[in-house]
Parts: sequence; C-alpha cells; structure tokens
Amino acid sequence: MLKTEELQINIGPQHPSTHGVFRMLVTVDGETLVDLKPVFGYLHRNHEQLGEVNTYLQNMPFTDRLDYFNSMVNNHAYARAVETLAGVEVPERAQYIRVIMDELSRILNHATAMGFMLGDMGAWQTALLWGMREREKILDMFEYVSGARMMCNYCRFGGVVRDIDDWFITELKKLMQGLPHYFDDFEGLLLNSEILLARARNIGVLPKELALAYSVTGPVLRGSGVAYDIRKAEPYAVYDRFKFKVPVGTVGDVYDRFLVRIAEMRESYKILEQAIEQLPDATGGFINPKVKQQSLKAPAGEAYARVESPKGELGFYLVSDGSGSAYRYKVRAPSFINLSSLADMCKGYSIADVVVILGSIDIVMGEVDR
Amino acid sequence: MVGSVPLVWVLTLAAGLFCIGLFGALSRRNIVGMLMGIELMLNSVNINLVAFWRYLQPTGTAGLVFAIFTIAVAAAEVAVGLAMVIAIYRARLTINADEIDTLKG
Amino acid sequence: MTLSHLATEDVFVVERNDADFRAGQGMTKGLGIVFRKFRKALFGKPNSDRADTEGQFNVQYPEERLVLPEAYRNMPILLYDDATGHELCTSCFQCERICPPQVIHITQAKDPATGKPVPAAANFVLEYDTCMSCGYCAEVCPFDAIKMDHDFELSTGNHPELDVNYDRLLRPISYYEAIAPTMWSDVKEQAMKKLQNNIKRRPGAIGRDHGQKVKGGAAVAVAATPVAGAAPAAAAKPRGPVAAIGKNMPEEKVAKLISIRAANAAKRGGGDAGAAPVAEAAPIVETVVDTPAASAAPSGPVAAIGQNMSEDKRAKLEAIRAAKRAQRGE
Amino acid sequence: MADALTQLGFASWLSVLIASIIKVTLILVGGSVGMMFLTWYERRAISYMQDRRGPNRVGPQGLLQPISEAIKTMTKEDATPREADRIVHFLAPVVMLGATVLSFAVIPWGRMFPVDLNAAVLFVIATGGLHSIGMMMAGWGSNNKFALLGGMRGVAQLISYEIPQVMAIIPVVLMTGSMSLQKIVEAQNDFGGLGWFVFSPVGLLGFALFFTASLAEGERTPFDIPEADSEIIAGYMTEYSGMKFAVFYLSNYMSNLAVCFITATLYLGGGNGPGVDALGGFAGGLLSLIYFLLKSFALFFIMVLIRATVPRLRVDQLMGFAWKFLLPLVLVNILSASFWVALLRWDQQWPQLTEWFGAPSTADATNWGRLAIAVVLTLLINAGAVALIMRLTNRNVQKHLYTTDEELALGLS
Amino acid sequence: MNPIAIGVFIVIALLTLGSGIMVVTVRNIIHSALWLIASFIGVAALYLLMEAEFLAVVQILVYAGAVSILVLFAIMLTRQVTGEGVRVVFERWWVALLIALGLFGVIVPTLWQHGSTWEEASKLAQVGPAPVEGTAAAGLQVATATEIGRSFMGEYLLPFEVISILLLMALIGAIVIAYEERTRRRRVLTLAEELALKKRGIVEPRDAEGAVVALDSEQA
Repeated sequence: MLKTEELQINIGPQHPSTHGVFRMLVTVDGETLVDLKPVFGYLHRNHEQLGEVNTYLQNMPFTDRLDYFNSMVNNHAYARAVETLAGVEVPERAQYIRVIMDELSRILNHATAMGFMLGDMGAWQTALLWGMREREKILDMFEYVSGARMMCNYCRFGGVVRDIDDWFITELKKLMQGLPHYFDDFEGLLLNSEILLARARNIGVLPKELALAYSVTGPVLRGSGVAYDIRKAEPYAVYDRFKFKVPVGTVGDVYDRFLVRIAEMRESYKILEQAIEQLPDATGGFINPKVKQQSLKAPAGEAYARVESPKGELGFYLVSDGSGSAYRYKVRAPSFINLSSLADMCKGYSIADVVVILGSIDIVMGEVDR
Repeated sequence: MVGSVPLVWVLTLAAGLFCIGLFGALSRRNIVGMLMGIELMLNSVNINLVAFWRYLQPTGTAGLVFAIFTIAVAAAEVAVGLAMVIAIYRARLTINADEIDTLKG
Repeated sequence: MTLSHLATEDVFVVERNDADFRAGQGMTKGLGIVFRKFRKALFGKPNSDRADTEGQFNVQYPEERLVLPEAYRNMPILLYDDATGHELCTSCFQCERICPPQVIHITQAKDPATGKPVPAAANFVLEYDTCMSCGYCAEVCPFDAIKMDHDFELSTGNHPELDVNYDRLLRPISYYEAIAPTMWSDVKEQAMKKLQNNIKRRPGAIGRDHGQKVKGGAAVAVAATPVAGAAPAAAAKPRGPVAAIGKNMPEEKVAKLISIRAANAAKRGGGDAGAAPVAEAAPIVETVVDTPAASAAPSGPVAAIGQNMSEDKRAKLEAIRAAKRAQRGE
Repeated sequence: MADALTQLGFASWLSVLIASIIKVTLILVGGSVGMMFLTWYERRAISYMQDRRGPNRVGPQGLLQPISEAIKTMTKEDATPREADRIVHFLAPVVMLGATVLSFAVIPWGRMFPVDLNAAVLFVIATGGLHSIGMMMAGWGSNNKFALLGGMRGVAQLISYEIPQVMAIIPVVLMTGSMSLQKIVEAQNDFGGLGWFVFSPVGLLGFALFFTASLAEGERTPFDIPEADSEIIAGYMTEYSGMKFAVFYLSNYMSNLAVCFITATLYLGGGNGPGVDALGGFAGGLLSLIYFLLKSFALFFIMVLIRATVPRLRVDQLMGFAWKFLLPLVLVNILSASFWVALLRWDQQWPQLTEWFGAPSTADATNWGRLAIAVVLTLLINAGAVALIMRLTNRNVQKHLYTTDEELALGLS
Repeated sequence: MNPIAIGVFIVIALLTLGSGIMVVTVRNIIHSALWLIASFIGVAALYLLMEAEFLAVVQILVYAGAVSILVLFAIMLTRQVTGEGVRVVFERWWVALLIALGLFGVIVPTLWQHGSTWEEASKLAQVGPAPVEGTAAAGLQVATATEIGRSFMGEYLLPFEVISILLLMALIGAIVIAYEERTRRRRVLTLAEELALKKRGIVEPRDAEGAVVALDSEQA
C-alpha cells in the first residue's frame, strides 16, 4: 500500500526565522507536521560556571548577555537576588529608577518581538521597523544613563550606577508623548487585517491546563487565560504603588498572545506615567552607600529572586558559602521553559505555522542556552 | 506563406510528425512516454486540419473549429490518461507497460 | 482551577475579534495607515524630536553623526596631567583585580636608584579585543586614572595591534574633559590632590620625562586648550561632547578642524538652547541639509581619525575624503 | 515603420526585418529599464513607508543601485549543484525570462502597439502560463528537497490563479467585442478619454479580481508562497546564485511590469486620457505614453503598499481563496457582463426595450436610458454576489480546537 | 514566392520535427517531456505562419501551458522507484520503427500525386470575394476568432455542447481515478484536540514511542 512517506525537514540552525541559532528537526506528512524535535545549545557560553568563578559584582555585566533585548531587567533581577542574599536594602529613588527602566525595556521588547513575528508571517518588516524606531529612542535613553545601548550593566547592589537627571526626565516625557501614536498605528496596521486573522487565529493553541503543566510564564501563560504576573503576585520594587491591569487571553492561540503583548505595552505606559509622577527627589540617594560593591561578601545561605521580565518569570537562585563569589549560581530563564512547550504546540499544524508559533513564544537564544 | 510554400510540404511535415509520434507511442516502455507519442500524433492531425483550412477554404471555419475540438479532446484524454497512470503507479509501483500484464494468460 | 489570586478588577480579558472575516476593511485600514506614514516620510520634515513618530528617522552615519552622551563607554583610556605630564595611574592593581575578563596587565615602576617600587606604572597593557567595556575599571580606580573613551572607530587589520600598550592608552586630561565635562568636574579636585602627593612620592627620574608623552603631550596640550575654549556656549546643561581631535593628527589638519569647529560653534551659538544629545543631532542633521551650497563650512563635521588606525588605513581614508571633497567641489 | 524604410530604398522584406528588429530592441530595452526602475521604486517606496531612506548612495538618489546590483550578481559565482540535472537547471531561468519577454510582444506602450494580434489578450495569458514550466524545471533541476517543494507549490499556485485571471478578462472582451488590445483601448476612449472600464460596475469588479489574481501570478505578497523565505528557504530559487539568480529576479520584476501594463490597458484605458486625441500625432503618442506609465506605476505602488502591509497567506488558505472566492465571483461577473452587453447593444432581440428607450447606443450617441439600467442591474448583481460569497466562504472556522467523537471514530476530519 | 516565408517555414519544420524525434529517442523521461513542449511551441509557430492566430494562442495556452505541466506532474509523481536503469524502449523497438517508416512511405507518395490538383484549388481559393464597386478590392478575409465564435454558436452548436460535456466528464473522471482517499490514515491531532478528547475520557491508543496506533480496521 503506497503511503506518502514522512519527510524529515531541518529548519535552522541558519534559518532566517529562528530568532538566533536554533534548529528544529521537523517530520512532516504532506503539509501537516507530525513531530518536531528542537535542538539548541549552539549559543552555550558557560554562564553559570562563570557566575561561580566571578565575584558578585564581576558577574553583573555577564547578566546583560542573557536576554540581550532586556539587559536592564536581567541586571535588576540579579541585583535583587544578591540584595536578598546579602540583606542590602535599596533606597526609594533607586527602586523607582529600576521600575522605569524595566517598563521601558518591556515596551521595546514587545515592539520588536511582535515585529519579528510579523516578519516571519511575511509582513515584510514594516511593523518591525516602526518598533525599531521606538526601540532606538529608548536605547538612546539607556545609553545616556548607563553608558551602553544594549549591555547596560546599570544596577549595583543597593541601587544603580548613576542617577537620572532632569534632562532624562524631560526626554522621557517627550518619548511618552510619541508612544500612544505608535501603539495606535501598530494596532491599526494589522490587528483586524483579514490575513493576519487567518494566519493567527486558532494556531498553536495552548490550553490553560497544559500551559500550567508546561510551567510556561509571561505573555504565553497569560495568553492561555491564566492571570499570573509576578508584579502583582509578589510585588517587588515599589510595584505595589502603581495601579495597572494584567491582560489575559481566552483561547491561548497565537492571536491571543499577540493581543496580550500589545495590551501589556499599554499597561507599561501607564506604569511609566505613574512612576514619573511619584519619583522621589534626589535627596534619598540613588545607591545605598554602605555597600562595598566589589568586595561584597554574602553570609552563607541561599536566595531566589524573580522578576517579571517581558518574556516571563526570570529568576536568579544563589547559594553562597560566605565567600565573595557564589557557590551555586542558577538562572531560571523564561525563554528556555517556554520553548519546551513548542514541540507539542506545533503538532497538527503546517510548516508555515511552526515559524509563526515560534515567533509568538518570543524566545532569545542567549537566555535559552546561557 | 500560402503563395510560396505548397500545401504538400505542410502535409508531409504533418505526416512526418505523425510517424514520429506513432514510433514513440509504440516503442516507449513508460506509459507517460506513450501518452507523449499520442500527443504528437494528435498535433500532427491538427496541422493537417489547419493546412487544409488555410489553403483550400480560408474564409470558412470548418478546419479551425475541428482543430479546436481535437485540442479539447486531446486535453481531456491526457487528463484521464495520466489519472490512470497515477492510479496504476499507486497500485503496482511501476509504470512500465510490459510489467502491467495481469490480464495475460 | 485558576491560579490567579489577583483581585478581579486587576485582570482584564483581551477582546478577540472572532467575527467572520469582513470584506477587507481591516486590511484597507492598515493600508491607509501605511500610506499616511509614506506621505509623512516623503514630504514631512525629518524626525528629530523624540516625541513625533513620523518622518525619516535614520542618520546617514559617515556624514552625519549622533553625539555620544557623556556616560558613553567604549574602550578604557589612561589620563595624564597636561601641565606636569604626570600620569595619574599609580599601578595600585585595583582595576586589574576587578576586570571580569582579566584583560588589564600592569607592571609597577621601580626607582632606578634604590630599586624600591614607586607609585607609577612601568607598562600598562590592555587587550582591547577581549575587553567588554563594562566600565568597572573606571568605577573602582581610586585615582581616576582610567576612564572610558568615546572613540568607537577602532577596527584595524592586524590583531596584535589590539593589545594596546601604555603610550597608546594615554590621553591628556583636557581630552577627557572635552568628552565628559560634568563627570570630570565631579572628581577633579580629589583627583588632582591625589596626583600632587603622588608626584611628591615619585623620584625625579620617573614619571616626568616619559619621552613620547612630553613631546607629544606638549604639542597636543597647546592644541587641546583652544578646543576646550571653542566648546560651544555651554547652556545650563553642557551640550553633549563634540567629537575629539585625534591624538597624533598632523598639525595643519588640527588647525583646519579647529576653524571648522569655530565656524560651527559661531553659527550654532544662536541656535536652540535646549541642549540635548539627540537634539544636538538635529542641528547637525540640519547643517548637513542646508549648508552644502551656502557657507564655506564643509557639510557636517569631519569625522575624527581613530588614534591607533594603521598607516595604510589612515592613508586610504584620507584618499577617500579628498575624493569626496573634490567631488563636492570644495 | 516598415513602409518608412521601404521609401529609403530597402527591399520590402529587408525593411520589415529591420523594422521588427528595431521594435524588438526597443521593447527589450524598455522592459529591462522598466524592471530596474521598478526595483529602485519599490525599495524607495517601502523604505519611506517604514520611515527610513531607501538606497540613496549609488548615483543621484540611488538611481544606479539596480545597475550596481546587476553587476554584483554577475560577479557572484554561478554554482550548479553536483547531481543536479545540468541542462534543466540551466534552462529554467531562460524559460522564465522567455515567457515574460514573449508577453511584451503584445503589450502596448501608450498608443504604440508593437504587434496587434487579434487574440492578443489570450496571448498574454498563454505566455503567463509558460512561467509554470520554468518554475517546474527550476524546482526539478536543482536536485534539492526545498526547491522541489517550492517549485510544486509555485506551479500549483500559478495554475489555480490562472483561471480566475483569464475569466476576469472575459467581461472586458465582451464589452469591447474583440480580443485585440487596440480595440479594447479604443473602446475606452469615449467621455473625453475617461470612459475607462474600471468606472463601470462590471469593470470595477473585473479590475479587482484581475489585479488580485495577477498579484498571485507575479508571486507578490500576500501570495508569495513559492519563495516564502520563512518556510522553505527560497523556494525554487534555492540552488541558484550569480547570473542565473539575476535572470530569475529580472523575469520576476518584468512579469510584474507586464501585469501592471496589462491591467492599465484593460481596465484603465492604457494611453487614454484627457487631451490625448486633441494633440494627435507624435505629441499625442508621447502624452499617452506618459499617462500609461503613470497609471502602471500607480498600480505598482498599490502592489508595493500591499507588500509592505499584509502578511503572507498559507498554502491551503491561498488555494482556498482562489477556488472558493475568486472563481465564483469571476463567473458572476461574466454573467453581469453579458447583461451589460445585452442591454446596451441588442435591439432586435429585445423589442420592448427599444420601444421604451429607443435605439441602442452607437459609437457616438450613447443611449443614457439603457446605460442607466445596465449600470443599476450589473451593480445589483455584482454587489449581491460579493456579499453572498463573502458570507459563504469567510466563516471563522474553529478548526484545530475540538474533535467530535464521531469525527474521531470515522477518522475523518 | 517570397523567400522569407520559405526560410521561416523550413526553420519551423526542422524545429518541430527535430524536437519530435528527440521526444521519442531521449533516455531521460523529463528531457523528453521538455522536448515535447518545444515541439508544441514549434506547432504553434506553424499555425501563426498560416495566419491561424487564435489557434496558435489556444495551442500555447492549452498544450504548452497546461498539458505539458500535467505530463511533468505525472512523471514526477510516478518517479520510477527502480531508477532509470530499466530499458527505455521495448526489446523489439525496431518493429515499431519499421511500421512508422512503412506508413510514412505510403502516405507521402499519395500526397505528392495529388499535389498539383491541390495547387490549383488553393490558387482558386486565394482569390478574394468579387470587388464591390464602392469599396476598394477587399483582400482575402481569412477567418479570425470572430468567425470561429459565430460558427461555434451557429453551425457547430451541437458539437460545441457535446465537447463541453465531454470535458466535464473528463474532469470528474480524472479526479475520481487519481484521488487517494485520505480517510484511511489517522489525522495528526493538535494539542487542544487531544485535551478535548482526554476531557471526554476518550484516550487515543498510542504505542511505545507515542505514535497513535491506527485502529485495527486500517491494518489492511
């Protein structure tokens, strides 16, 4: 009996739409996908072993290289982990500054992530380039305050490297005037476009129970209908002082994640507005002076601090043996865990959908391979 | 061209094409090869029709209409023929004419 | 089971458009927006203000340049005092210890007479290729001897050249003051005080007569000061630093550069007071647009030539620049 | 042209030869220069849509960019895969380019018609059909799994969109009564050069359907499945580099140019416009050429706008769109076109209408009564058909979500 | 007797006959299909020479455009699993050659005998209709697409309808024969569907490595 034999296709590692060095071994029967085996590890840089060799401060610039889209969020998470381990308290103004940087990073991450996904769908990078412009403005702000666009290395234990001054505030306010126009353009461009609906609705459905089973976090989890956001579940760094909502999807398909990310950008905009008003003046100090940064010694023990990074729950687990560097240093990378749900989520769809589903999970290989 | 090329040359061309098609149809083992031979024969018939139309009765339309009918029939025939070829291939995993001889005694 | 322990008013369900496909209205709305963007980008003014989201926003790099903010950090450089020619570095090895990729290698200088170590560095090698410009060395240095430079055009043909040794790392304090005025003014007094008592503890022979430094230093020192003077009228917030002059540029080139800077400064003197690095870019972008024909100043500031560019690379750059100038009919 | 040469003393057949050679070179030069302009025009337009500046380095405003790209592709190494079918691999771009250039034989440039076949419209569609052969050869000749998949998909797409494209032209042929492009352009010349077909309801729907189908023929977004880079790397062009890839690129953009020219000729009255007849002679020809190019590049701008905005359709959606959405609409459009012709031209068969509204409209005197009825009737038919088919085919199918027990038992779904 | 026409006719004749010969002699079946396309285009050029424009365009559209693609698809779908090693032609292919040459030998002489009668008949036919006084001498009106259309609707209406029904039958027949029923194989279930089934307690029979075990009815 002649059976069209299943075709083994290799998507990646040098494939234009795999967001970095990532390979998918796909077995296809005709057009529908039977099985997908993700292969990664091409970008492994021995990050956690380095964490154990370096002192706490020396390891901070390496955290920029994890999710290279949101280095501010990575720094913030690592700083919080060391602060809880060493019992350092952070002044008010520094917490506000960290929140402002996180929300700015969330906006630029979602803008570019959605742009890349639409590029994979074939929309020829228009949405991506509008997103890139907003990202450029935000990166200029990061560059002004931390010294580098993407590798910010901005947080220190107990505060931040440099205070933000009034030039930064005025420019931030100007940036905030432009953002709503960008959001409206972005939504108007594609949200109701028939072809996007055809390509995104009911594709890559991840039901609520399975989302919890795969322990995915972030927009992927909220897209499937579970309202879980660390900024609300375990409010850290003055997040409890801001009023903002958590967007949640219903079906859990690519379209829902798309909508959730856009809604999250608007919520970050609200948080930024409130953060700028409530920003305490500079007398409170932007860093805790009592902390000797480079020779910080943490008492023996362990600590786990987590932050709502744009990709999901980013956590740092530190075990210290009392010396200047961590005994065990583990990073809970959201992209790595979200990626584990890709294989089952793509079954039954066509190859064209696999690329879109991968785009909707929004992974960065730096974080996955560490 | 009507003045300079006599009708007989065109007919001999058509006859030549017909014989080539016949040879192709008879000698090819692969059924699709046979179908191609038959296509050539049908084409040569069409050349005859058009030649007679053009040389002997250019104002009428009998030749042209007949030629269009043969094209239509030929297209239908190729479609059904190749459908059969695919069905046979799916059943027998081969399309060599001499291997499909289950009716032989 | 819902895990969400959030108060219901904190959660809002994203409304999905589950309706059937309509007759292309969604698509035409998108097309309309893209057409509006097209019209604005083609006919509207280039996008210079951070607030507007329309118009051209890219900067044509070699001709137009964004001015880098003060805190910008690329590769570290060492400072030496213009007046006395003494380096600030006392080889205390703090930066060598903190550097995450361990790229700094210092050897302490010795008093030739007595052989005892002296607070100065004999050789200071920094591997520019491995350095990830995290800025820790500048942070921990107690004597503010090592600072982060703004020059990013460091690409070079041969790899060994990237192990930058002592004399190629040194820059005059005036150079750093030009690129990061406020950051230097904060640390200026204690840095100079520490330098004075360090000089006392250095015997005459060491530190003062570093051959190439004094010779090169003096000449550049002279040229450097007018640059600082010609810095554009400092508004309330000092305008972003202007691109610096290459250390070992030929004389006439430096002079020409200063005249250009002066002309730009004079023209920009009256310009908008709102000093902002990006806004700073706007005048540059404007100058490029409207001055080719008008004033004598060449269109846009001429890019500074990287300090440690290899000879043939610098020659090739000069040739291109000359061809460009000839083509622009200067 | 030919008779001008005979006065110069050449033998008649020699002058015909020279005239045709000159015409062929003019068309080829015009076609390839047009193609280069299109590539530059598309990249500039898309870059302005994305708020950035397109190519502006090579030559004034980047106009020499296509030439520099051509030189670049020519200098690239022209690799042929080892076990590939060498001849087929080499011939594929030749066939593709040949098919495109063949269709230029008939396409008018403003008022100047290279050659006027009386089955010109069908000729253009026939040469469009030859593309699929080139694509099939490319897919097969490259001996590469992705190229074969891309080739098969491309051919399936071309064939399934060729049918709506041909059917969309039938109303135009019905309305002019002849298939020759010259007569079609003349038929659109009344009302002072503005009597374009696109203004009649039949023509409008025909224009929309023809333009969408030709988007698929030219593999433009949202139908650029064959070389959808995000899935199968470059479709049938995967194994091509250097000069052969440049030929593919040239044939791709030339077929877009040809499609824009044909759409302008069929529906927008190619070369007609206010003032063209008044000038007459050479100046009139020039003005018509300008009008013609303006119309074509406006159409190409729409193609570029769509490419910058809309994502790509999946293969099954693309096929469904062609067979379930375009085809029925095209058939209905032919029905309403026949009504249009019946109302406007027939008098013996419909004595009642002649009594009420007088003789049918002749070339100069248009019978407004009949025209009004025709417009209203065809508008009703077309609008009703579009609404009905829209509702039938565009249900939001909740596929992939639930499986009923029976479905599973039968193993159907 | 204009030499250009003769020259062009000879070129086209050689092209068509040459590609015809190549179709039947080339070993690789794909190449013979491509030569078939070349011969179709040669025949279309011949029609154009004989001013049957509509037929030439229909020939390109139907044969070169569609039938050749059909042949190519058929060849690719039935790729010889055993490769090209197998003999291309029957053992006794020379019998077919003899038959073909014999037929050719019979037809051509009879044609040449009637050559002369056909010449006068064609000369008579070329004379156009008698010139009406008012108009210029109207040349020979060769039948174009409009006359063909009128004759389809007029004289040949019955064959036209029969042909359309024949095409419809061929269409449906081809699909029915070639359609491979997909029902016998399990469709790949997506995550959501599997969950929907699990909720209703219908657990898919799965073998060791998780592939869905086909129901026993399909074991055949």
